[in-house]
Amino acid sequence: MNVLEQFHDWLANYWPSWAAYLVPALVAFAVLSTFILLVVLVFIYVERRGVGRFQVRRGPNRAGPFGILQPVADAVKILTKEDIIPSAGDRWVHLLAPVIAFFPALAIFAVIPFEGRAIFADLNVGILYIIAISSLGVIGTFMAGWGSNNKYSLVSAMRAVAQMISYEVPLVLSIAGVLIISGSLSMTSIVEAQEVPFFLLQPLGFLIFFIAAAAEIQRSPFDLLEAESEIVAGYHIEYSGMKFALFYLAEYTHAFAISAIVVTLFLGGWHGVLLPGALWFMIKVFLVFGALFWVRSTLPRLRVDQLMGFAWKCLFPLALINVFITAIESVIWPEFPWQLLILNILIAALLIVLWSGFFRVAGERVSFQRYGRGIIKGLTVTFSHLFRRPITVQYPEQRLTPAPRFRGNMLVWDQDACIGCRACARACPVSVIDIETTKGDKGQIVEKLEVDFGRCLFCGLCVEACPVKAMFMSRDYEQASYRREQLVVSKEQFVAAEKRRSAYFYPDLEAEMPLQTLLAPPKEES
Amino acid sequence: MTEPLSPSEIAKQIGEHIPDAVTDSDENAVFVRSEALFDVARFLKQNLDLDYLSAITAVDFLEHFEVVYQLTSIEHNHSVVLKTRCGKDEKMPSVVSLWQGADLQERDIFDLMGIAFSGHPNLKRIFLWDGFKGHPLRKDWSKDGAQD
Amino acid sequence: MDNVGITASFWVLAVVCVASALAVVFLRDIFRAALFLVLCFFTVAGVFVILSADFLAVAQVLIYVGAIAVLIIFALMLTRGTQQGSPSGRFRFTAFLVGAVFLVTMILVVTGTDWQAITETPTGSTTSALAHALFSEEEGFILPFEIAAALLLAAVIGAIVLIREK
Amino acid sequence: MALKTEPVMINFGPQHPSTHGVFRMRVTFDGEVIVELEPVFGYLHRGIEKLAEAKTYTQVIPYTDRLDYLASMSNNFAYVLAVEKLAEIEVPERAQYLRVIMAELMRIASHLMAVGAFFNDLGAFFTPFMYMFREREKILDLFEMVCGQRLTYNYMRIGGVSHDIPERFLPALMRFIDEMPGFIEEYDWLLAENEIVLARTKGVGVLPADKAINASISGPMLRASGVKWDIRRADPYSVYDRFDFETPVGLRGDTYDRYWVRIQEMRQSTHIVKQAMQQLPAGEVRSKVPATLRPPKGEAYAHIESPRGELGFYLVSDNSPRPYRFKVRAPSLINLTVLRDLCLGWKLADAIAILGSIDIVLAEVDR
Repeated sequence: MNVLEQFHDWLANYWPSWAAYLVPALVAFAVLSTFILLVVLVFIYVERRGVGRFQVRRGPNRAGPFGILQPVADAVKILTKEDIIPSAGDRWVHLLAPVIAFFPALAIFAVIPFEGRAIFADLNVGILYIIAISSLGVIGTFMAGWGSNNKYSLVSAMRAVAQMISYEVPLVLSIAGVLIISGSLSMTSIVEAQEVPFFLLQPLGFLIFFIAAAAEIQRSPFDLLEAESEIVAGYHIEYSGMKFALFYLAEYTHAFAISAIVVTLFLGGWHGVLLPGALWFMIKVFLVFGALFWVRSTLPRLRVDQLMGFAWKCLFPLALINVFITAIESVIWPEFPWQLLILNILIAALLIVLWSGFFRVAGERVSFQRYGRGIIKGLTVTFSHLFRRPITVQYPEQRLTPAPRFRGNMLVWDQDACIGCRACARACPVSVIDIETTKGDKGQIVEKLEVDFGRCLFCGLCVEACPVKAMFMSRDYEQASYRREQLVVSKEQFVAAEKRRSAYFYPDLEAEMPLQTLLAPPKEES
Repeated sequence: MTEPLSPSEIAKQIGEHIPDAVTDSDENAVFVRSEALFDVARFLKQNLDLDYLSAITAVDFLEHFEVVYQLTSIEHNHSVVLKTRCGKDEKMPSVVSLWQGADLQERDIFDLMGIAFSGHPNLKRIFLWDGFKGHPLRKDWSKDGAQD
Repeated sequence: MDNVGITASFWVLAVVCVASALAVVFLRDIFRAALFLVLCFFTVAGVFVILSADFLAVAQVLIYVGAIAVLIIFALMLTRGTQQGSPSGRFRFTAFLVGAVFLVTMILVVTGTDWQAITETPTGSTTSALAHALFSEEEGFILPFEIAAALLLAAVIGAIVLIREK
Repeated sequence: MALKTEPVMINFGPQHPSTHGVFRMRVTFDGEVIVELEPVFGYLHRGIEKLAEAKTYTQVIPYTDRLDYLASMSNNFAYVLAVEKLAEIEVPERAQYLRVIMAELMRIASHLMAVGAFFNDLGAFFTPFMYMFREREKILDLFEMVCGQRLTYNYMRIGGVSHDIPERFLPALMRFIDEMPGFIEEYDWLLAENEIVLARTKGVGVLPADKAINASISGPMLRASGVKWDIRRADPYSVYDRFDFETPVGLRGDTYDRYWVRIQEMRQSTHIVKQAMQQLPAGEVRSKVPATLRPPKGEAYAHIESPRGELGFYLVSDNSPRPYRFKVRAPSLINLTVLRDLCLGWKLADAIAILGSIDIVLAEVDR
């Protein structure tokens, strides 16, 4: 009896029965979807920060403390974007696609038990329901790919279908083992059956499920649908604004859903010591999600034929064998004692070794004979970067000192030293120095000096050409203007400007200048 | 060190096989007639193992073009520079069938210098667009009227 | 659940189902037609839910929507001129004839059968009942099931062998 | 049984995340298999060869920065070598060594960029790219210290280099050279044995040695095909004959070998820089060259091993202060000769990987 049913029973005392059904359902739906969207926002934030750390960056840290408002800022940005509908596309298909992609992801949560009684609907066919619903999302992807009238999105849609159909098979088969042990399709009873988390009793099933699930939600290395380097953004290439936001949300809602399913099926759901069950559940969900983006930030993408080959030639037979072994075990030891986990882990290891030994992904060229050792090596490298200091510079709060010789954004002109010889103008390769002189008492007097810094190359040849040390590079590096004309600097501005000379071509000036910030300073200094 | 083969020596060798091909030779290069270029190039490739075409350059000398072929042998590490003169409206034989590496270089020259290569499989403008008038690397080209 | 809710849902589902089925037949744009087919399958699943046949409903979605409809759409993507539909009307008469014969047969069957309507509402899960009906040792269909399973497995393995890289 | 399918033409670029600039490939697919590919150039054509004819010999140096902007130092180097050959100018020893140090650092920086971008093309989520950018940043710091810029260095001058190095340069360089092999090791851990990388790159886009030579391929791409041809060894310029280094060659000439050769070349470059630092003599860095250089009538071709291949400059002088003809032998462009042949029959994703492994810089391709 879950919370929802209690609410209904209580309401039924006062209200007509249809209302007593409808109202709690609506309330629960509202609460659940709000919660899910909040978690999804947190997911987006966590992933961006996490991937940032894997890549020695800081990740978003500007909006709000530690950047936690970044998803909100993103949302605001996305929602104010222009809504574009491709004129040659199929308008209605195009418009409906994001909705159809998003709702199945949301609907999965109806049967996810966050805690013993916190479940929207404890269906008897819970896991089947999940499989059925999650296969609907592909129709949205598909409609998007088709309705956008774009070749990239069409390629993506084709890939989507192929991928979904292929990975659904090992996905379902890998669950079968769990179902044999727990003897139920209901999510709550599956969790309750897990005195030992099933990933220990079903190590092979867990691995297959995890991989196939990553493929189902198009996570790297299976993100062929939106492969940026190949088909740019794939099926959602033509989407903007709210419609794009829905796809984006659908992606992360799916990720959340899949993490929750992994936790429910294999990691013991809400079971845990000390902390409340729901909290345990969420902790586990975040760990699974963390693993997903850890893999994402490490691995490159498979090719489409390798992807299909992997599903059909590797995951599928292994999943079949797993079902077979589990069935035999259930006949011999109907109670499934925990000691079985040793046997099962051994069997899993043996099968993986055997399979990678004679199974080849790319014909005879590459064999997976290393049992994924290279992938694990890669994962350790990215993991070790979690603990390194990010190298991002927090401009503008943190400013680097440029080198003393830095060729900055302006020239520094010394009017007193200048003899008006025009050597700088002659040396300039792009002729941006405009100088006019008249004859004075001692040499030439500069009447006009104009430099167009919009065209300047900052090559420093004018400084080198100056015979009297009247021209220097500047050390500033910020220059921006809304109008090109403002980048033309006149004689008066040169005279008035702050003289921040660079030591370029005059190394004797270097001594008094601050040291350049180096990412890797010489050993004696550090 | 890549050893530049003596142009006069090469000129003599070419002369023995393909008479009248060589017009001149100086300390750097062998000059050949443009009509005989292809035969000379094939001869050099086959007999001196000049299997690597480093670069093709065209220079506009106002009254004629000079096309320069830098040939190298990877096996023996020696090189020969072949020069040809061709008139303003003359066509050059393409060497793509000997060295595939000439493909884009000859298109480059065709586009910017306006020397046509007969026998090139895909001779069309490479950098500039199809309607562009003139060939900018020619000395008599001016940007007025270049836009269509 | 009370009858008002069920009846209302039934009528909504039924109307949508028939309408989408008609759309499948009459739409020229076969991609949209395929999408309406999905909708049609889906409403049928809804009807199963109303009848408390939860397993059947889920199976309907899983197999018809998740697999068959997706395969149909996939096939459509490989076809030319999807938006115009098939312009050829060579089989128009034959199609009409086959359709008419089928319709008449269906009507005869439906009206001619003596339907035994179940009066009481089924309670509890249908899953175990179904399992029992299928796999129980006395009156189940274990042998046919096993044969089907073996056949499918053989088909899969055969397919893999066929596409194996040399 | 062959299905009758309709080929689809897709334009990759000029704006596309993995065409490395404004390059365009007109690709015809049959399903996901490439049946025709036509490269389209020219979106970044600035006519530098023509522009240079109106500049003095010194003024051209900043323009060479803008050819292969990921290897500006190498461009400077090749150009000044050509001018020095033309005008017969002697270069002081110290400047020669500085040039070599800069060119080799540039090679490391450029290869880091090439490999990082290549893995992005393979679909890695920017991680290798970021790691390699980190090391590249250190090299750019060093360049900034020497010449005041991080991208367009304009460091080399006819007859030497513009500046001597500052005091802090050698210790900072020392630290970098000490650390770099460790980082390369880390890249290998991350990538070299990754099964997905192997599956995606091994045997893909094989370029046989004879074809590579015939198509004038140069640089790491040629060496990946198993041809031991490195201009630093075959035709040593500057002081390269004084260093001890190896020329890594690939076995099969596939995409993986091209990646592997670049990684090995980074190792060799650190060796060269180390030796150059030890041998670095004291003295002048710039010989006396007249302000307005008028080389004698004639022509000169100088080529170097740039990170992308044989970078050559062909200069013709008519004894005026400006080059009569300025021609760039652009390795990026010529390496693209075989792009079509490499990609045909492979899938869409492979074409992207092959293009990434060729490592082009559009500013040099289009000039």
